[in-house]
Amino acid sequence: MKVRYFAWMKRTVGLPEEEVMPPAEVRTVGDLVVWLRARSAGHAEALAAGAAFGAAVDQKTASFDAPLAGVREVAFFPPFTGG
Amino acid sequence: MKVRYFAWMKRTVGLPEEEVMPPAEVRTVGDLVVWLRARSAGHAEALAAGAAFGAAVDQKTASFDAPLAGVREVAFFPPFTGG
Amino acid sequence: MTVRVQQADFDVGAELDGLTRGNRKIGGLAVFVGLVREMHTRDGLHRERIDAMTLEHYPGMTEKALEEIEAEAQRRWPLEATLIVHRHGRLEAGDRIVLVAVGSPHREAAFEACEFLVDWLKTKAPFWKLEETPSGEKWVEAHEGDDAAAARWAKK
Amino acid sequence: MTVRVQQADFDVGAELDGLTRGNRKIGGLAVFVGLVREMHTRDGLHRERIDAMTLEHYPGMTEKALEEIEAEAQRRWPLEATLIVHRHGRLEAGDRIVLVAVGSPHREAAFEACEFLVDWLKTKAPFWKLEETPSGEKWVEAHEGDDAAAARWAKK
Repeated sequence: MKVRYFAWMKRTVGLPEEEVMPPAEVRTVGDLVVWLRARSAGHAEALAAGAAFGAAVDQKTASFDAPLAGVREVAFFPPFTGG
Repeated sequence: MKVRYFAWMKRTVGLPEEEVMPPAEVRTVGDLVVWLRARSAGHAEALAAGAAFGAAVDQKTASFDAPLAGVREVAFFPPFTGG
Repeated sequence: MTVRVQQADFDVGAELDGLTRGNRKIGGLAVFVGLVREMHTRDGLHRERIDAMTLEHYPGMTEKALEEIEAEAQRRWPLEATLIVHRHGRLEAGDRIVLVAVGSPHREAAFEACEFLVDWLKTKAPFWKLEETPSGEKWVEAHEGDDAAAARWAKK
Repeated sequence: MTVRVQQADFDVGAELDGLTRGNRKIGGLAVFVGLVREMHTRDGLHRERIDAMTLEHYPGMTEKALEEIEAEAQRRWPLEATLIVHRHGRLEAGDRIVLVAVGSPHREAAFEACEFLVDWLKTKAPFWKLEETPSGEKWVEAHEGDDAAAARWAKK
């Protein structure tokens, strides 16, 4: 599964994207957030419990209880500020 | 004093504009309407009591009680339908 | 801060470039382009296509009316740039009639002022439409919807 | 019915001509052009000028989001033509950012749909602004006014 980071989260994590293989018990976007935090200090900071960020599953905005079964791409990003 | 007519009023009167010298007792735009009616059948029809038309005095919209003293140009026209 | 009444067509891109060039305070430009649309009238059982129209105006008064409307918009909203270009004469379906453009630091002000100007143009500027149909010419009558659209700005 | 996300600038006049050409049902074209305006931030006692910014976006998701927003506008209003062109990458004060154009038989629908699209773009499209100031770069934080502007359309 591909995980992508945008804006300040990309800089804090230190990568724009990565391929990950979370274990079977990581079933939702929220589970994935918790699991990713353990990968590095940058991950832990960017994906911290108090941080304001959203997620997309296969390029559509999703909530943290969205299931990961069959998903190819998950993205994390701060609130949109564009346009 | 120049009197101008627009849109269907121009066709009904039969002229786009004319120079007139109304007598001193013609003091307001409303007085002028009544006085102009006598000039021709076309004037009488275009400026009839029941017709929906407005006026401008020196190129600014004016009501029928607007005074004519010192005025150079009076125009009569149907409601605006442009743009 | 420009008002023009002309018979010739206008170039929207060039007009907008000229309006914003050198002004770095404009964050949003709201623009309206009015076009002659193909219309049909129903006269009894007959449905007729309107192929073209002629816009008559009152030279002198028109420019004054547009400048007043523009100045009123400037008083009501914080605007950096305004432009009104209005055509007169004979126009066919698909032709441009009017361009209204408003630049402001903030998009809300730009949109509101642009709509205000367009609504007022329809009711307060001395233009009259003569429509051409296959069976002859016909002066357009005043449209109540336009008066209502203009009236909502009076409440503010 | 067109959505484009690109780094290059766009030609407003050419885009609008392409949008309306051959369609004689369009009576009004409402257009919004978003520009980078010169801004200042206040950080404690320091007032800093923002000279440029970089718009980051999420390729793939952005196009989907814009197409969804455009389809929603088409459902809500009787539209003949819609166009969204959005730039990404580094932009300087005075540069164009976004073009939204909506053509409809009626001007009210064109204005409403155009404003709807712009409000939604600001909050629902995956763009992030990185501002450049003399003392460094800074990610822009979400703006409550934009959320409020988008929220008013949800009530309909």
